[in-house]
Amino acid sequence: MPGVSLRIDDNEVDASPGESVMQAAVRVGVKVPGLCQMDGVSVVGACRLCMVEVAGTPRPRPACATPVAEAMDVHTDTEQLREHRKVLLEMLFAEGQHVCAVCVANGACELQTLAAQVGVDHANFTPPPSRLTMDLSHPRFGYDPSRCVLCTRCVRACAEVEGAFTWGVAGRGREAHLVADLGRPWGEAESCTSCGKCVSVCPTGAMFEKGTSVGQRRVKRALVSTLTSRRERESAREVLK
Amino acid sequence: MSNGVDLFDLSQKEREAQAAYRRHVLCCGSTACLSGGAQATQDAIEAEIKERGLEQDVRVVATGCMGLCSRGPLVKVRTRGEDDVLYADVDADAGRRIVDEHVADGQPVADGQLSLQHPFFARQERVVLENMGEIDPNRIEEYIARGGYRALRDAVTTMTPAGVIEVVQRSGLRGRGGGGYPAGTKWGLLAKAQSDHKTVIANGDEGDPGAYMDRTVMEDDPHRVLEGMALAAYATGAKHGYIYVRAEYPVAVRRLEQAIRQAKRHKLLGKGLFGTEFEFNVEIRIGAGAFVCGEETALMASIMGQRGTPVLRPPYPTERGLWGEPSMINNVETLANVPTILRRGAEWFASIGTDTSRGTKVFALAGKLENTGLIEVPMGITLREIVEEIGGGVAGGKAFKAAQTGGPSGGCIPIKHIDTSMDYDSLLALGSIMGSGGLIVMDEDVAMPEVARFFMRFCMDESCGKCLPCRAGTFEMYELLDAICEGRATAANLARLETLCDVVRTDSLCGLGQTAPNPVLSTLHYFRDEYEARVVPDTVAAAVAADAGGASAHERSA
Amino acid sequence: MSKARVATVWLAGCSGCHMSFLDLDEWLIELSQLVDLVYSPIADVKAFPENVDVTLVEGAVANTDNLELLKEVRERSKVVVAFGDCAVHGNTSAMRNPLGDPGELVAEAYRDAVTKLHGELPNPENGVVPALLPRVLPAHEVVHIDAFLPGCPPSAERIRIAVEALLAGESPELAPELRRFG
Amino acid sequence: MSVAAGPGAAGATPDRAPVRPDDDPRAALLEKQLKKVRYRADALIEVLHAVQDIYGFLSPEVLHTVADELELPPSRVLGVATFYHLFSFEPRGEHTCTVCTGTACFVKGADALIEGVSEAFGVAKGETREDGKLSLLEARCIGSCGLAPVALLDAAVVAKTTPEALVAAIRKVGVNGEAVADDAADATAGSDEGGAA
Repeated sequence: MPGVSLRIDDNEVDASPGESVMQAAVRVGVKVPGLCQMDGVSVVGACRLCMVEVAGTPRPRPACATPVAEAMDVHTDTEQLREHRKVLLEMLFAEGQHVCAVCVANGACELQTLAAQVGVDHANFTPPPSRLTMDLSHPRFGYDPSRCVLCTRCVRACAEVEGAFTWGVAGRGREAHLVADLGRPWGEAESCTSCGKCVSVCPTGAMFEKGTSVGQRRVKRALVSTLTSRRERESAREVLK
Repeated sequence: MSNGVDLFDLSQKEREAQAAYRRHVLCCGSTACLSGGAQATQDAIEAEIKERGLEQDVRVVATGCMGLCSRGPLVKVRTRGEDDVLYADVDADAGRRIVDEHVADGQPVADGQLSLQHPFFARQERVVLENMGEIDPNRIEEYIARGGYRALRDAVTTMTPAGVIEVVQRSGLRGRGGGGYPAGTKWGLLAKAQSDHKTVIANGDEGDPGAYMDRTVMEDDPHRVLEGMALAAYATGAKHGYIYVRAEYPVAVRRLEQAIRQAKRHKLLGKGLFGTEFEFNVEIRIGAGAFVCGEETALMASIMGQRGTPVLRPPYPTERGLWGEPSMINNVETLANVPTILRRGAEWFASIGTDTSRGTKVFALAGKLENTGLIEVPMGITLREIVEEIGGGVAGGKAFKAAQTGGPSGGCIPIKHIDTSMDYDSLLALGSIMGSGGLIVMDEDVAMPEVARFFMRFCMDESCGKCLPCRAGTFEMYELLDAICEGRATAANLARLETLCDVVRTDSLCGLGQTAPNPVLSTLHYFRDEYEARVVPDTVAAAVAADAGGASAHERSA
Repeated sequence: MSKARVATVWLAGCSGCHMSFLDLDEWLIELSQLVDLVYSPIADVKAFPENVDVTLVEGAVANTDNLELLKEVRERSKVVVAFGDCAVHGNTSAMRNPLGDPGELVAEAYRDAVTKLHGELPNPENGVVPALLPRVLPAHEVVHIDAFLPGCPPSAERIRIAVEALLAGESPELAPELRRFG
Repeated sequence: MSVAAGPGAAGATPDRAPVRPDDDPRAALLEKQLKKVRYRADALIEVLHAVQDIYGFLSPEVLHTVADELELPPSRVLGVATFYHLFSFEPRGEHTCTVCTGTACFVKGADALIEGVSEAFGVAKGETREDGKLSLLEARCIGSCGLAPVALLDAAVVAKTTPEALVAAIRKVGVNGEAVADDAADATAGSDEGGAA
């Protein structure tokens, strides 16, 4: 398949058609910030942190959901983008109760790292009422909605990779929140297979393994992307056999 | 009925039947008049006519909206060879009196008459609303008698699909849902798409709070919507259509369901229409209370029984839409223009309006005016003409302050721009939008930051919650606007509000978020002094914040 | 050159930030050549003095005493720094906010719980304990803050970089890895 | 069925609403509606409308039944049900006063209507009074902008109204003042139910 070439922050990049700008950027060492994007699950373009400027388009576009095109001229780190990312992250903090000091994911949190990178050095926390109750009903895992950033990685991993559809989003707007099955405690969700994929993909400490304390998050976020890429590779091999 | 000749017969028969009556009493049976007691009025009129034994001579019709909703119930008496006489505020007693004096004795009642030469009526130009107040929306015969379905018959039997698109393109018709995208171009995109499962969708999810144009068209002239859809389907190669209607409009749903049954019975929907291969069916889908479903991709998700959350475009619906197949979404009013355009020609339509905004626009004229109701005017009319002539000026002798168009996605037009031309581009230049047709007039008593807060509250409540800027941004903007309105915001808060406007407008995923800051930006642009007058020094704000325990979500440092 | 007048205050926090400050070890000796510590929980000074150049504020604003002191600090200091996560965003001190009315929390702890502390409620009226604010506030919600020094606690390294910059009259620029919350 | 909660599991769980018509006449109505849409998953919103019509609100038990019957994951059913504002998860009051808060009504004082009713009857916006007599709701826009401000009292439109007039109209259908003061008044004014229609 003929490739396309484009420019990302003054780097010449060769990419394959169908690749996203974000994927192409990573290959030349340009890391576009993002929270909802995750290899191995579908793209939703919802967190808007990976917005990039593409010459000739009226407004920034999400790098995760924008396919590469020939002669595209992409800028990922302009002053406006930096300023907007900072505001977006401040808003994300204001939605929850992201107290890093007492979080399983302290030191291994994508939100924490992004905030430091982008320069968010203070914030306010005002979680909506639907985010207050911690769910510790599952024997192995816990869920703290006040740390949820609604990236829906867990929803997608549960549906697309595990096929259980346990997690869903209920409510809307600021009241949008995760639910297991019909909004019952997680431990009572009949559809849950306790596979832990949701916990592994969580960018923050919203989903965690029980028995882990501050800064002790162990699960690898790459689990789901490894599974899906392995599945693709190996099933291709099966076909050849 | 299998061909056009029968259609013509039916039309002829209906006209003859109507002509047999000497007088017609047209009672407005629209939702607005009904809520003002129109049913009791009509019942009284019918009883009185029966009592006097006039049934053979006089026909009573419950029609659709006559427009001047603030003066309902409205009753029109039509007599062969005479000018129509319109009565306003007709209660049951007044209705009986109209029968006694006017219908029976030919002496129009002096009280309660409204001149049809009144600018409210005289300044209008009716295309979409041409049948309103004239026909009984429950009867397909009346629609047909006024030329209905003729455009469809002629298109299907004598024109190519490309020919139909060409006419729509040449007419200059633009989408009436708000964006103003050229309808012919959109139709062309769907026509080009390759699929046996294309769909046309009529968007009747009229979400702008303060607008009821589409509702009225669906309720009071449902066949017009069906004919417009069928024309779109023929032109684009779609076999299936959906009408997505707000659940808040149960009458519209009932009338459309009935219209679909009637059209099927008369072989105007279904297979092998007009003796050709053309086939088209329509289904109704009902919303459940979500403004965001007016957005194309959210609307399609809702039709498929899912959460109405928008998805990224491209791909556009005309490439990949409902069930993954090419689909096209047109606003109800856009589609309602089409039968008339086909019947009267692209040139006729293009002669109305301005160079870039052809045709008419229906507005729901509301707010602090003498006359409020539903109006249809040629685009290019000035706001002043609408407010002062059609609307009869601001009520109670107060001063005009601003008019809001485009609802929560739009902006306000202040007095200094009252002579602006009402067309897509002029409104955009003023920082507002045409929108779907809500036009709310505000007088001197209305505080603009409170208007902005009202719309932001709406956007916050209606945000779907999928993308961060809209979900969190509308909340934070609402909190800031509330702080401003309640006198506990600082200059830094105002600056933060402007920053948020920029971020939410630029970074949101769909139109709801991208346009949510518009009412703030627009009122800030024209009425900044009202915001600044409410801003307080840091020390005052700190004291308030401490007393309330910092109940507001805003930050105080710049 | 006269020495800079520096103060540190301790609002609603665990004193961990001050402990971290003490971790500056021998640099503290150098610092003492440059500054006069005019007010601090580790210095025996009763009232917050006038004309302070730099004040580091540890802790969130949780009660009326915190509120009064912070206002005083702002009035009497040229530069006010939010020192550590509690001052920066409320942190653990603010975790009571979603639970609502602090009166109920106090009643639960002092009167209603099985393992109650006293059996009677602390009474702010008698002036011994300050009244709790309805909501715990980060410092910037009460007064203007000139610089933020995140961390729970901020490491000695961060503190040194920040203080050095402030004494040089500059706004502290922390590298990304040094401005992480938590 | 695509979810873990298969038909076997359904029988074992006590909190499903009865689906057999002989258990509950309302179940027969629901079943009829499900048949009408041919158990198609994409008809979920119509089915939820039907459930609300039949039962008055969406209970977890009925939602479970709907999920089973349409073969949809329960999380998706709840997601849809909670997305749309017209669906209610608790029973509505005997009478419902819905104040239109569209722009035209806002400009003409919808806030005062809500406040007036709220104060006169002791019921918060969006809620049902404790005695179940009255729910006070908001509607986005009921499309009667020419008659602003308007409210719906049960199914009847109260047009160009004022707080006083609306309060009087609500009293007329048989709702008394504050819920607490109701006991005494009940004996005299309990017979006028449903008078609005």
